[in-house]
Amino acid sequence: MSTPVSTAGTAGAIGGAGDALLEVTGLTKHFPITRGIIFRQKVGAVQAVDQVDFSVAPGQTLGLVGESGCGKTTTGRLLTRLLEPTGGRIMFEGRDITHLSMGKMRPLRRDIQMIFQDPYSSLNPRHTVGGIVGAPLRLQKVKTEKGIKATVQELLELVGLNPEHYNRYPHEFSGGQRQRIGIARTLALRPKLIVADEPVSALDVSIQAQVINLLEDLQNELGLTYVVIAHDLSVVRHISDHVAVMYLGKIVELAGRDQLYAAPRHPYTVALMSAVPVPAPVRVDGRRQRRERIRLSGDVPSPLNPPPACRFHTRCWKAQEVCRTQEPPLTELIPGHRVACHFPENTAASAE
Amino acid sequence: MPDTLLDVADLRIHFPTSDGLVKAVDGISFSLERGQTLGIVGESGSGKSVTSLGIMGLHHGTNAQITGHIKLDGEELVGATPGRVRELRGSKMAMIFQDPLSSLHPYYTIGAQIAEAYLVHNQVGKKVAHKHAIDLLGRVGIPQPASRADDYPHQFSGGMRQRAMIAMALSCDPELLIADEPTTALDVTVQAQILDLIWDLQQEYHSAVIIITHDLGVVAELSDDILVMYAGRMAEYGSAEDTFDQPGHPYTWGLLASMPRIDEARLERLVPIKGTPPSLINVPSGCAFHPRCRYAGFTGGRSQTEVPELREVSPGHLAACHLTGDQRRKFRTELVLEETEASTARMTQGEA
Amino acid sequence: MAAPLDVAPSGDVAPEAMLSGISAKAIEGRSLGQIAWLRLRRDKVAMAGGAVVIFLILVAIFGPFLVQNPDIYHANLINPTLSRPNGPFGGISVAHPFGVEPVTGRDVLSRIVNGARVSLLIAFLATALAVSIGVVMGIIAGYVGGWVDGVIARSMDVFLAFPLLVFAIALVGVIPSSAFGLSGNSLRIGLLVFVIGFFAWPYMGRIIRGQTLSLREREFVDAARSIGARGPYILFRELLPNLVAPILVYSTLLIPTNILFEAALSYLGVGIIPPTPSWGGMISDAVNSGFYSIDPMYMIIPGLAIFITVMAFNLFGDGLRDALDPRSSR
Amino acid sequence: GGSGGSGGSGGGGGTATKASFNAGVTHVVNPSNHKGGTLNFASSSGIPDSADPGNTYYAQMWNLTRLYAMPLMTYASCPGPCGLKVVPDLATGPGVVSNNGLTWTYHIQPNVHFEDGTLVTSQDVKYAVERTFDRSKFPLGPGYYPSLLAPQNATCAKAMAAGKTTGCYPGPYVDRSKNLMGLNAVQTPNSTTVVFHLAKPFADFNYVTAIPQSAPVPPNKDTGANYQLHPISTGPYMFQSYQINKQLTMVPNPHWNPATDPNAKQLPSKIVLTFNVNPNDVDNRLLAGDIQVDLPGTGVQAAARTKILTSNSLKAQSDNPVSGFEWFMTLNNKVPPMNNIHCRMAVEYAANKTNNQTAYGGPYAGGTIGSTAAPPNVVGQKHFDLYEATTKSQGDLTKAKQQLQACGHPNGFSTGITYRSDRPKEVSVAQAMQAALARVGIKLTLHGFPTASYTSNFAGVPNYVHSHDLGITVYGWAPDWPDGYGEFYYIADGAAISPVGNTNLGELNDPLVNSLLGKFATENSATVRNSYTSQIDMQIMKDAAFLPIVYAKALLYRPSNLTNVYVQPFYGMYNYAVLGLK
Amino acid sequence: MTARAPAPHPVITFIVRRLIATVFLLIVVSMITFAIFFLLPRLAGQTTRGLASQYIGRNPTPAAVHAIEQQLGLDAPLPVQYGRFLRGIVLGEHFNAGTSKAYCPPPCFGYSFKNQQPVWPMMVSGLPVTISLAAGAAILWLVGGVAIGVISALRRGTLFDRFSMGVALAGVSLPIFFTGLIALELFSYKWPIFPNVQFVPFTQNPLLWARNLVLPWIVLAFLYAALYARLTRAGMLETMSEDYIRTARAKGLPERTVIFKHGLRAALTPIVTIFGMDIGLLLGGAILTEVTFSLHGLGLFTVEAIQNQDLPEILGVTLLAAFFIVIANLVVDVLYAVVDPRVRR
Ligand SMILES: Nc1ncnc2c1ncn2[C@@H]1O[C@H](COP(=O)(O)OP(=O)(O)OP(=O)(O)O)[C@@H](O)[C@H]1O
Ligand SMILES: Nc1ncnc2c1ncn2[C@@H]1O[C@H](COP(=O)(O)OP(=O)(O)OP(=O)(O)O)[C@@H](O)[C@H]1O
Ligand SMILES: [Mg+2]
Ligand SMILES: [Mg+2]
Repeated sequence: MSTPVSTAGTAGAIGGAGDALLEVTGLTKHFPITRGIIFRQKVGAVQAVDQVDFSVAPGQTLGLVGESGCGKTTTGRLLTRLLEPTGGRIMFEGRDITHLSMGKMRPLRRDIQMIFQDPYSSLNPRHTVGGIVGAPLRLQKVKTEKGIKATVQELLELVGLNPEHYNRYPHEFSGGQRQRIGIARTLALRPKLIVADEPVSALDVSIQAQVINLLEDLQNELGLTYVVIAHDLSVVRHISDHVAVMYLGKIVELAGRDQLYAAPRHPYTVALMSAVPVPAPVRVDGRRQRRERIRLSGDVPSPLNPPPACRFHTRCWKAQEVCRTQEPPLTELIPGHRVACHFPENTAASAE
Repeated sequence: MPDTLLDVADLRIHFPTSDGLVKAVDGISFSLERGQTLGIVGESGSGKSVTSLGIMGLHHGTNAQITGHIKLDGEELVGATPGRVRELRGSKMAMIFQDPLSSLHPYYTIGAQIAEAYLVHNQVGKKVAHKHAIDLLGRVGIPQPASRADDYPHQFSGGMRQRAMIAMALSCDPELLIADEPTTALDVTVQAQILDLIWDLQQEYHSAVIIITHDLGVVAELSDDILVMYAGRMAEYGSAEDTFDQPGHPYTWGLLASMPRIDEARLERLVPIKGTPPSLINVPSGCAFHPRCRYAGFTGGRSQTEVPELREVSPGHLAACHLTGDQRRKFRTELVLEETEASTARMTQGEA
Repeated sequence: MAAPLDVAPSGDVAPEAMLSGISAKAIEGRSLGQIAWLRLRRDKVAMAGGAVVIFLILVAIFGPFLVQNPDIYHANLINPTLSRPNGPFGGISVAHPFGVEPVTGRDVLSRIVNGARVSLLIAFLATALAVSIGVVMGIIAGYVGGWVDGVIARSMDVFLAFPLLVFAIALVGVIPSSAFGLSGNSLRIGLLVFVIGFFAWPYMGRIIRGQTLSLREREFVDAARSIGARGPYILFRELLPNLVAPILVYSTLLIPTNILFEAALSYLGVGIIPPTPSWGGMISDAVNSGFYSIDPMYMIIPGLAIFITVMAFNLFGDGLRDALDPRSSR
Repeated sequence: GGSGGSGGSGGGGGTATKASFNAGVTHVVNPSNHKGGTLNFASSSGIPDSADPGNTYYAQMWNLTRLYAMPLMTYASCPGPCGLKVVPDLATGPGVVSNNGLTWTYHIQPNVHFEDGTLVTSQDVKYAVERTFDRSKFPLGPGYYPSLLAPQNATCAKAMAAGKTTGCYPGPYVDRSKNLMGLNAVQTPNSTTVVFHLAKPFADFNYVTAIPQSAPVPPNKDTGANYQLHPISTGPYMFQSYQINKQLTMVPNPHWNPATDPNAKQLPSKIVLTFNVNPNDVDNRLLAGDIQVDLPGTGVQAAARTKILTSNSLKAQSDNPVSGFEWFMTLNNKVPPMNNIHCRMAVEYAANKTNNQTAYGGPYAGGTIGSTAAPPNVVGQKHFDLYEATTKSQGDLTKAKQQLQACGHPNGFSTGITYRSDRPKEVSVAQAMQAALARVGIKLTLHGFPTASYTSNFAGVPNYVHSHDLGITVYGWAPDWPDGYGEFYYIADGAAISPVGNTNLGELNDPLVNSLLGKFATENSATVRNSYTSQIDMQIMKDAAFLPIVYAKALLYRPSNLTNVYVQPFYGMYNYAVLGLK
Repeated sequence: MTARAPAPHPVITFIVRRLIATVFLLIVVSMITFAIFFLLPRLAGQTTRGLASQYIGRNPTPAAVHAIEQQLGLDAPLPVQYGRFLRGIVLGEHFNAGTSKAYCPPPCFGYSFKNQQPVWPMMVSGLPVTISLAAGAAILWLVGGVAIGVISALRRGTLFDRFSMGVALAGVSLPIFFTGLIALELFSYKWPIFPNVQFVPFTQNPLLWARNLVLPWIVLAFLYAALYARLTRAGMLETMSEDYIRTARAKGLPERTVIFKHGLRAALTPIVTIFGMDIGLLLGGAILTEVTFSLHGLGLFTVEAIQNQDLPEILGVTLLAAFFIVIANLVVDVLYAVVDPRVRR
């Protein structure tokens, strides 16, 4: 892959309006927490997503990784406007869709689609496969040349399902097949952008690869743009062109895939990568050995009151006073590699 | 074998149901020494949990039909009185479960639940048991164990709950510890913490550990030996190095090939195993894997008709496959080549 | 090989099908409803209950055409001084297989058959009313949430706080024999249906609200929204079909409750206007006239009718629940 | 049969007899003066209105109040026709009439004491009468005094003529002047004399003073609406405790003097009344001897009836008197097509009187099939049968059809029948009528109403009746006193028709009936008055305004340990004032 | 994430909030009740005159009707009447009893139209009966139902299970007045094992109290025990398949401990909720039972009130019942928060 990612500057400037299909600046979502005896008042907010910037060029895949609760799904749902952003801006094809009403958003839904994590809950068990995959066509009143049924059967074929399964119900399918049905539904409207929220994490290992390959093939065939959300760093590496690492509602590092995996800069990214178990036993003298890794202590803090300044400082082995007082901006250390850290790692490597 | 703690021979666990006999475990043999770790891997439904519950004697009261031998420290558990097995449970063998939230009783404090395990097997007072529980919580790395012991499970984070489960399992210094997917519900960083903890504790107590997972990375980190299960049967059994370096069963190959890996060069394309796992009621005839095996055609039809025996593919390394040694070497080499030189060429559906 | 777009062979088995133990061939092309029906069919007790229910419905619809006029007096079958039927067991005979009523000598069988019509009519209508209000309110509360949910949930609390029976007898008592453009039994039936249905809906509402709340979290709702579905589409096309199972189950369980309720109201003297028979009314007559202890059949026959009906509905409802709720099949 | 018509041996105390069926109708059973024991009453309801003698209108209560209240006059304590006579009670003799029938003077016994020992004076009697003027406090009792006594002043006189009460005496609680004694129509020249000044002559005034309302009330002990919880006794017993609708316990009144009250006895050492007992339970306890009297005196339920009538020994311990009630239906004179006499007569003929009787419980528990508007224990009643009620008791369909023809509805018509839905017998008779009239094509729709609002909101509201086409009304009546006026005024006089709470339910307004009733007030000759009674009765039946059902009878059971048991004919039940225990 | 409750006393805030909500709820309930009994009949054509004349004896004169109208305050506009009613409950009210003004202390539910006695004391005097009835039956059905439920769950599919579930279903399917009358007929009259079902205050004679109430208790409990047996059975079957039961077994706990300490403990929690609701709603059952057995409790009081169309009594008893229901729900919620540590709001 050669196209460099067009990362948005802090001010939201991008190379050119035509460059990015999707451009996100300062995207923020706070869920209010209310309490009260008679009248509920707001006592705080879950800062699920806080000041997130990124952009995705057409035909590219952006991977979004991070631990549970860091705001990945929320970001995805903001992008598809299933949630109303608290702040920031979402530009799609140069158009501001941040606060579009449901009605205005409706035609745009053809272009922005979402694949959901759980293949069991994302398909309505009471509808047939044909009904599910054809629903977008009916709802958007898309005129199809051959009629809805034929179109749907084509889609089924496209995702590798038997078109004769048109009248079957989701419960008759395995997890991988269901995920394919979900993908077929997503494709029905020929979207430009697909946000995939953990598309494979509910699947068995042996099935994961089938779905990943399918997504890749579809991208090549249909020129799709993906935002893929995952917590599995290896999957993200496999599928993405660019990767954004999130921690507690913020992007801490954003870079091209190879750059990031070769030389992660943010201590959190480093720790995250070293925590991934590798299917290759380490043996010394025939005795198994522990793999060397950076151990992070403790859990992710609550997004209800995240640590001030650098949100990672509570678990960071390099943390110093400045980390507790000053929030590190997401700066472009080297071209195409942005990090939000006062003391980034691997700086020597990048200097090569 | 000098210090064999657990010896399982030809274990079969069948469930008669109205739809037929579910052969959840169908002829499993392995042995485990003190201080050693056995990893059991396999897809969902391959019988991993049923095996572990069988060893723990937790099928008592269900309609499970258990045959074969389970010898713990020389004592036969199959057919032993429920009372005897109960005595051993918790004291000599203990178990950690996948989902720590649902595995902890929601209405009792963590401390009380740990103390309870200690109380039943030791003639001590409540106070002593409670102190012991606090000790254990400290040992598994819970900060401020004395106050956290009075918390309820829902007040713990996922990682802490799993630590509490481990503390509970360790309360009577068991000689055998079975961990059934101990980290599946956890984030990578927390998973790393827990794996470290299990490692450390094993060093400390010199106990035997069975770790069950479908994540090959996890077994690679911890195990001395690995048992690969498929459809209730053993597919492969050998030391960790052998299994990862020279896997002897096409199913293991498939698993390895279908995983995107972070420690190796990124593949352009993953190689999935086709199809879905089989039903345990209608296990495919012959080799249960044959419908999904790309090499089934090379066995002269035996794989459809004949259940493959476990054979040594190298000393101490067993695999249940009809392929000859030569075939196996040849196909394996081809596969590795295919993987590494994975073409970027478009794959079309016709190729299937 | 290594086909990414590998199609599972048609004989392939879905994992859930494995879990629920239904073989691949059996489920081919079957909806959840059909599967539930398969399960239900295996439940002999529930099927027996269902058969009785159907029989009762048939009796209620066609029975009155087959039996004699329930209002005809047979004074000749009554002992003039004691007013009780001649002969043992409430005057059971070939002509009157269930005997005759004391005082009037009316045929008990034909009154039971006609009573089935009234009792079932009220129970069904009241259930329909409760279910429709409950479903609409529950689904709206659960899906819309926010203050709408607050208002609906609070009003459910208010309704649940009413002592229903007290209320029903008092209310039926204060409404005259003709009001709101209705009179006689149509008014009375309307009133009973209204009172029972209108005050029972929150039970349904709560269940539906809870179910909707959990369904709302299911991703298919988001999926529908992400393809541009509007509120009504989601409510009625996405959520409602998934609520069919609880609605069906709780309706079948609400019907017997309502049958008993009607009986209780009749027992307390605010039921159907005579001479139209209803089961509760027949028991009430037996008790209030004091004849039940000298002519036990007078009370036992309608009592048994209620018992069998309620039991049948309950058995059928339980079976339906087991069949529709996959969790219970484990 | 067995109406208390004639043939009674007469005489004061009656004669003792062996226990046999109906022995208590004509004789005192188990006469005894044995003291002690607890006398248990039970009732399937509560006290129907009030225990306050000034606020009650029920026969059972008039009977019961004699245990703790002495009105000026009362009915003689004796079985048979003798019991229909009014005799002095607190008074020393019947009222003395003067001033052309406008002034009635009573002298009271000088040595009667309240339960607290204070002497009863004429002022206490006057006060009791004054209380009855406060209809908001005492709405349940009869309203004879306010309507019969001379108006308080000219304003009141004018107002009364217009059916209002402005300027009239408002009762002692509002008019607190003059030592609480503000009613000028009653005078107490001395402590033993009460003088009543009437607005018009009223020959039946002795009957009015026989209502418990004339029983003395000490003004300083009056607690208004709460007086019912403990009326100050002048009778042989006084209240010990009373929980409304639950239980009333009475104990002997130490200041009662048997010499001043020959109509009552003080035998049991305690009297307990339990209310709201399941009706069948009442009977079971009665038969088991756990209780001795069923307070309402309307007879046992079907189950016990069967037991009693099928066992000779039990039957010997029971009585089957006429209760004084008549159950009937009124046929409305105003609701078309029933305003046509032929239509009414068609109903008379078409009704199945046997089924109606069965609906009420048959010949024993229900009563004898009636053919006249007045029951036989009204003095002067004579038997006649205009509509073949007793001769063709199944109904005469041919004649009914002829009448329908005459009425202009040869194929029948439709109308409504009202009844009290909480009274099974009325529900039953309405259905019997529906079935019977259907035989000639008359379609009857059933309209049941709760007793509580029957006359106040429905059957007794002519407007309602007219607008809902309610042609037939099921009702029952017992006279306030046993003569034609007491029987007929409220149910048959055109003047008694009122817009709410109407009791002349058929809206009969026959000039002949009205004028005969008017003559009662001034006619002092008993024979003449008795002839009026039968004339009115005949005229009502000629008008086909009433469809008699039964002369009510009650099957009463008297446990063997009960002494001095006999049926007091005016109340139609055992005389509660004289009962004792073995 | 740890989900520790940030508020200091979540249970207390919760209770306060629920109490306030309860008061609101009761006001709304009283308003609706008032509207239904005072307004609805008027809409259906009843006049105040008609209403007033219900409370007069046989032959009301217009003057008497008017007097009653005034006395009962029926002539005032409905909102005024309602305000008076509310004020009476909170502050009490002075009533004209005749000779003097009677003070009806709060909670004053007004004076009975029928017998001019304050409603509240009459209701209170019925309480011991209804409470005795409810308490005895509740204990009976709770203990019996839960025990049968547990055994059935543990012996799932056995004869005992089938039989007891069959009986349970019968219990739910039989009208209470039917079973009550049959029980009375058989055990009180035919074979007088429990003769004289009659209320004797507990303080007076505990033995007689219990003996006399056995029959009503059993009849009332039969209806509910059935329900509870079924609920317990379902609950036990569900909890016994929970993961934490497996954990308990894995610890080597004796089966008894597993069943009772771990299984039943969790299975009982939802039963507590339903129990609370049922206790609150028991007036319904009490009406039928009390009518059947002639017990002078609130249930019979209610029926009397309705028969007499005594509006203050009806209003009072409706509100009292609503109060019980609401309070029972409140108690249940609080109990739930105490019993189940996960519930914190
Ligand atoms: N509707 C909501 N109301 C309140 N808080 C919410 C809501 N949705 C999400 N959150 C909170 O926002 C934070 C981010 O949630 P999100 O689902 O985006 O995380 P995630 O990265 O997708 O995690 P996971 O890997 O577990 O799916 C979490 O702390 C979550 O509890
Ligand atoms: N009590 C039982 N009755 C019938 N079948 C059972 C029973 N318990 C387990 N099975 C079946 O045995 C098979 C193996 O289940 P098991 O739980 O061992 O799988 P697993 O390998 O642990 O899978 P996972 O990775 O999903 O935990 C499954 O098909 C399951 O349905
Ligand atoms: Mg997520
Ligand atoms: Mg498992």
